Amino acid sequence: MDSINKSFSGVQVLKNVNIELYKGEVHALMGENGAGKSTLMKIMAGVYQPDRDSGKIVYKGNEERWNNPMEARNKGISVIHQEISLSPNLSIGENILMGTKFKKNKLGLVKWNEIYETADRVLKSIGSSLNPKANVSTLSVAQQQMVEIARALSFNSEILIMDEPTASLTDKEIEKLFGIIEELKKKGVAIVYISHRMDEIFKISDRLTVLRDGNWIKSGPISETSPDNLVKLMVGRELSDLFVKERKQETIRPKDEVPALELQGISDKNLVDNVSLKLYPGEIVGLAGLVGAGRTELIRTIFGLSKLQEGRILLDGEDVQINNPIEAMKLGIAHVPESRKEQGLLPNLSVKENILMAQLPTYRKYRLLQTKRMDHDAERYIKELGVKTASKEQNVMGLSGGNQQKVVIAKWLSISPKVLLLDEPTRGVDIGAKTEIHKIICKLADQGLAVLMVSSELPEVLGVSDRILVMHEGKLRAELSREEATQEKIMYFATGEVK
Amino acid sequence: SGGGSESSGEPAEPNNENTDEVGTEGEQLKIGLTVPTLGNPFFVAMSKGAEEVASKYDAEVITVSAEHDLAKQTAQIEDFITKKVDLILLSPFDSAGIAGAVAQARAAGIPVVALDGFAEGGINTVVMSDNVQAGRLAAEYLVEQLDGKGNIVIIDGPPVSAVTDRIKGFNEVISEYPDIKVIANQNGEGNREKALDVMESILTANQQIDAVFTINDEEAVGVQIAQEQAGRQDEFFIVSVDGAPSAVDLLKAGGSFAGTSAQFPNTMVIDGVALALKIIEGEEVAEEVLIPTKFITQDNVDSYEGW
Amino acid sequence: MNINPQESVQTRVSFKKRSQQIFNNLGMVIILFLLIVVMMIVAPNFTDPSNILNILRQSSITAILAAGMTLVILTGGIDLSVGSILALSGVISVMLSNAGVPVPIAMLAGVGVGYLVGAINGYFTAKPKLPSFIVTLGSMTYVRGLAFVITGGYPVVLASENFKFIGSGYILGIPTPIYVMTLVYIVMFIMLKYTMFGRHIYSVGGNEEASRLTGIKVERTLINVYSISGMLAGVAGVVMAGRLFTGQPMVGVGAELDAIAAVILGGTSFVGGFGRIQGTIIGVLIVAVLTNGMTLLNVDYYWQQVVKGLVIVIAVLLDRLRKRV
Amino acid sequence: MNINPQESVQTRVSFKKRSQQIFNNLGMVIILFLLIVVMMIVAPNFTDPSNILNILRQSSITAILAAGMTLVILTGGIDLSVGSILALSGVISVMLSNAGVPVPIAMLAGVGVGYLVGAINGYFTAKPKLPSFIVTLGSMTYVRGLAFVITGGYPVVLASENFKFIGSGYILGIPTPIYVMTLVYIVMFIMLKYTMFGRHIYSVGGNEEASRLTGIKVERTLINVYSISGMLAGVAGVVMAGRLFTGQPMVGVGAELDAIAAVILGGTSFVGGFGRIQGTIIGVLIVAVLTNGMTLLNVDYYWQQVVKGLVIVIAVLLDRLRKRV
Ligand SMILES: Nc1ncnc2c1ncn2[C@@H]1O[C@H](COP(=O)(O)OP(=O)(O)OP(=O)(O)O)[C@@H](O)[C@H]1O
Ligand SMILES: Nc1ncnc2c1ncn2[C@@H]1O[C@H](COP(=O)(O)OP(=O)(O)OP(=O)(O)O)[C@@H](O)[C@H]1O
Ligand SMILES: [Mg+2]
Ligand SMILES: [Mg+2]
Repeated sequence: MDSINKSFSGVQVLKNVNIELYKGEVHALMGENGAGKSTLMKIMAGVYQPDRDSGKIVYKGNEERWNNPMEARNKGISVIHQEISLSPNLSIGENILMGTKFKKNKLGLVKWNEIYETADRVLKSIGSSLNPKANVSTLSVAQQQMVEIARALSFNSEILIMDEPTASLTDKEIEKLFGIIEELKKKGVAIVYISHRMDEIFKISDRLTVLRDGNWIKSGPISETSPDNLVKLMVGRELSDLFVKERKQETIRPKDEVPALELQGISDKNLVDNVSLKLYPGEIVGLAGLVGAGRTELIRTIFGLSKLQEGRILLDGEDVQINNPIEAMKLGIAHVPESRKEQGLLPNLSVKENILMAQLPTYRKYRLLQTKRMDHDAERYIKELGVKTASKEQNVMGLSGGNQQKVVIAKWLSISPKVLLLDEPTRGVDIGAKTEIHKIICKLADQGLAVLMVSSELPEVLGVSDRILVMHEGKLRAELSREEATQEKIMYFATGEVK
Repeated sequence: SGGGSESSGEPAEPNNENTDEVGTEGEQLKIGLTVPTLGNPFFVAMSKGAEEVASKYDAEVITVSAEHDLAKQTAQIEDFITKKVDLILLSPFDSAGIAGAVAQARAAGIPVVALDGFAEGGINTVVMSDNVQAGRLAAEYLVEQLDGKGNIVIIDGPPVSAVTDRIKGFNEVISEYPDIKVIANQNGEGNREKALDVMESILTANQQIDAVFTINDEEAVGVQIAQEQAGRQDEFFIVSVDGAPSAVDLLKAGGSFAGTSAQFPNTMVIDGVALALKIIEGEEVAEEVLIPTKFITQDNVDSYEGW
Repeated sequence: MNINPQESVQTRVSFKKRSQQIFNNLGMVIILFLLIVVMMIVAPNFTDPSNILNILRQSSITAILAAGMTLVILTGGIDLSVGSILALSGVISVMLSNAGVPVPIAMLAGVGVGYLVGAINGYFTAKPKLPSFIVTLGSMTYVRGLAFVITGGYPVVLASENFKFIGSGYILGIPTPIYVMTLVYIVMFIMLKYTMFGRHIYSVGGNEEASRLTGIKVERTLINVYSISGMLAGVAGVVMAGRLFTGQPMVGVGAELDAIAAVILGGTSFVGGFGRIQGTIIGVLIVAVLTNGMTLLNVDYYWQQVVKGLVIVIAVLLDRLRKRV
Repeated sequence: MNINPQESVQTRVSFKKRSQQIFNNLGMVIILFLLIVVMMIVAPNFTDPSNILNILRQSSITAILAAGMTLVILTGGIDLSVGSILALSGVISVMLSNAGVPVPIAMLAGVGVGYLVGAINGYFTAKPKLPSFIVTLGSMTYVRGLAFVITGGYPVVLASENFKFIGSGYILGIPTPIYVMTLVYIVMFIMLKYTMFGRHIYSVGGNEEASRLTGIKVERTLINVYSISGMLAGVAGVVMAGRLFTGQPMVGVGAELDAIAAVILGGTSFVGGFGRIQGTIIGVLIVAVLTNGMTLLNVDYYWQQVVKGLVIVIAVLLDRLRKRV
């Protein structure tokens, strides 16, 4: 692809971007949130057309143009899109084959058996045991991601685009995915790989292209660069403090210190099974585990979203009953949920209102809202957390992922919590914003906040936590101190290979 | 959908003071009555008439409303057939449209008497107001009051035969007077609400109006409200058709509402049943019984019984 | 070793909302069944074969409209224009037939008019992405206006006896409209379940963006769906004309609401993507049995309205509660 | 130094669909303006002060209903019952007033009935999460049934002159309903913009799940919204009774569609969460000016329907196209 331009409603998001793909390579496409990676890939896949008179796509030596995803696919280009793009009401099998011509019988009617058989074969080949007849709406995000991957692999493509395929996968599945990528490479498939996880990039890719602000910055072999260098290219400046936790370690606590949050043998009706833990003020505890280990479920139970079946929750040493988020908030618990888009953001409202929505009652005077005070406070939070926004009145959906996440965090800080529950706080967030969020978390802990952080990204867990807990199938399997924790150890406990 | 509109007539010069305990011996007489809408006092009055019949003959009367829906009325007749009623009284919402259902009922051996409007499909007889005459009466009064010249407004209604007949009769008379000019012709959908809105606009567009004809009394009331609010109550008078309770009140109050061609819904039912009983007993009856309307003015309203 | 240990667990938060909108059919079948049992006990002559046929014939118009409406609601839209299309199609086919056009062609023309209006609805919904509610509210208004304009407001009496057959005839003792209705439902069932187009409807309704990405022609699917809804409204209009021996400009007012109620009672969700055509016919029958039974019981007409309104809410409520347990 | 260079770009792909559903008001203001200019030129006496007051007075009922409808649609729901509530409230307040209850109390009772029906709608929509369409379709039916039951089908003639004032009176030469309408819009504007409840409506409409997690009482918000819609329908019913001098069980049929059309013309989106009350009044006025102008021009009633239907679609279309550029 050569000097591609693309604008949306007058705003140019790609400016003369070039990318070259060779057979059998894994090509990493790098850039911050909003750099234009997905847009470029959507052009390659026929979802969008480049702006008129701009650039050209040369495929196998010929200049080509495709007008819709179908045409691109027929030419051998398949995509795993960043946003999960499944139809929730259809079966897994149908989703995998959707968009292809279904096999038909003599009457022109769809042959369901063949669909399910084909889908089953594809699923098996990527090591998934999902039932192709099951409905997609019954799947977890991770499982849906696997279905997306299966769909992309369901026909023999020559170019495979993977737009953040691992955002909601944990290491175990990622390993499997990398295995598949290796096999495809051998078959000569060209793969475009987009991810915000540095370690993955250096593990699997051969070459890379960096975009910044819609501009092409650099292409070249991965071997000629280093993580620090790459970040610099992406961000356009030196970013010295990657993943470095500048906090003093406080592993030894006074015997009589009261935990901010204590769980005593709590279970819920689904998954969480007899979990006990203590969380002290000023401490960041990481909670690791595989997809579906029950971490989200545990956090939801604490926040009153999932019913407590057994056990006790203590805050500052006192027994509390939490039946819903409102009660949890009153007790000083904040919760940054797993899915920013579906559970965190109030899409049509401004940044200001997103930040202050949980705290509106305190801004009331004679039943009306005091807009001056709201403006003032919103600006304070925007500044404190370094939210990059045109103004506090900007619609929150116009922000990049990382800044959206900061807004969600700000919303919870506005209630001045004692305990902060974070569920995947940096999923899909680029490296620069991720670092800033980590800094914010650490700063808050320094100010005495107790933080419980779920993350599927091990470097993050290792980099930020004071202590690390590992869950497997609803049970707490291990507690590791910052010093003793390694990726291997965590995976060992997380996979349940322990008695 | 328009509200009231359809209507009908006056005592079929009651020939039926009588009816010695007719009905089917032994078993109670079952009568099905379907009307276009029970949202119109006219049909409510008709259903009241049916109740009178019920007590008179010790009959059971089932009253249903078609809500201005032909399909619904057809279904209702089918249900009557299933219920094995002895007689169907049908105030048709649409004379042609109901034919299929009427034919079915006749095939099942049930006499069908149409009320307030003709119906195809082989009804035994129809008892209705003479709507053409009603329109004519109103027109004649209007012409007389205007001395054969002036600007008039017509407020039309839903396109059902009762309404179109009134307009027809009205136009028949008016067309003979070239000096009477129809300066606006709008649709009030047969109800007060819409007639009021429409009249407000007509008042704005026309500086000199001498008289207004509306197809029913509800519309007339709407027109009068608009007129009074515009402060033009002395400018023109209103005539309509129906003889509804609201019209009686207005006539008694003595404003710009000048007169209405009154119909007689409950008599219509009573006559209809009487005719049907004759049919059941094998007597011949007239194909059509037209009940003339009576023009009620402020002068003679006190002698009018009302619905 | 299973890399997807959570396979057995069922729902995710994000889909909770969605699945709460699903009603499966079983609950409504039970409600219909109970209603029938009650009516058999209390309503005189309810079980007469002729009454059963009546109920079915009376349902046929709403059922045909509701079949098309099911497709539209499956895509997450709504079609308010069906009642007006019914009127216009009836009027046009009757006028053509009266003008000497052969009956089948006159009927096809009526159906074609419905198809055309539907296609226009679909075009505006799919291409400039106007909300279907407003597009079909607009066509509901202008289509009925047209029906009035071309008839001058008067009903047009149907002359042809052959034409009447479609609405009032019998084949083997069973009224023709019942055959039409049955045919429509069989075709729709097969189409939804066994054709690409049918599956695309579910896909588009479930996730429009995703469908586009997988190469489904979303616009074309939508246009076809609205066209079919319009076409079926045309079919209903022709049957209605044959049943009523007339082309009526004011027939079918409010029919769209009956059809929508049937679809929703039948378990199709407004969210789009969830529902089955079998459910719709159950929904149609619930309302039809209730209305027929109450008339047989001579329930006061006004109270019938009250009961009907309450039954709609209670039926949906019971179905929801049943699913909670 | 900017680490998020794309900040200036406004929308994200995933919200394309959503934002396409937003209509801002400006486009409709222009359309209203054009319409007024055309009418000034062609329609006799259009600019008479008395005609302007007429248009406003005629709009007031729809406008009051549409204000409540705006809130409901902002939460992503719909309220079909407002026309029936209008009838029931009118009937009840007139009957009470005729029975000797002091006028203000009779009026309050009418409004209260509306509030109650609205609260029931809200309860079923919020708690067992039934689709608002079906809940309010049900109440649309049973509420009108009740209005018929309590009046026996007869309109109830209003006796009290004081009562008539609310619908037919003048204050400083301006009809009372215009004051009522203005008051409703001012209150709604302030409520939506400057109260917590108002902001919660937007929040719940935009993302129910996220709102719940933010500690917003979603159920209570929804119940309040439907209650307000019902209450305003009650206000409209009382004004209508005062305007028509009668409590009519059959008044307001189809009024819900007029109100919905106005809301959507005014730019509030069915998706929920987008829209403004100012837009709604523009939507109401577009339809009112059009109808008034055509009546002044003595356009045939049936053609008025055709034109009105087309204008609705075209207005929304133009607005959409304008935004494309
Ligand atoms: N359909 C669209 N309409 C308007 N703007 C768009 C559209 N799609 C993308 N954009 C804008 O284009 C820019 C590039 O977006 P893109 O999704 O390609 O970024 P990305 O590099 O994939 O980011 P991320 O890492 O967050 O996935 C962003 O500023 C985005 O807001
Ligand atoms: N609200 C819910 N209703 C029903 N099932 C749920 C709900 N939330 C989570 N689950 C299920 O519980 C299981 C545990 O999921 P949970 O989200 O707690 O795991 P996790 O360790 O956080 O993994 P993930 O990375 O997927 O978030 C999952 O299989 C999920 O399907
Ligand atoms: Mg992207
Ligand atoms: Mg999780």
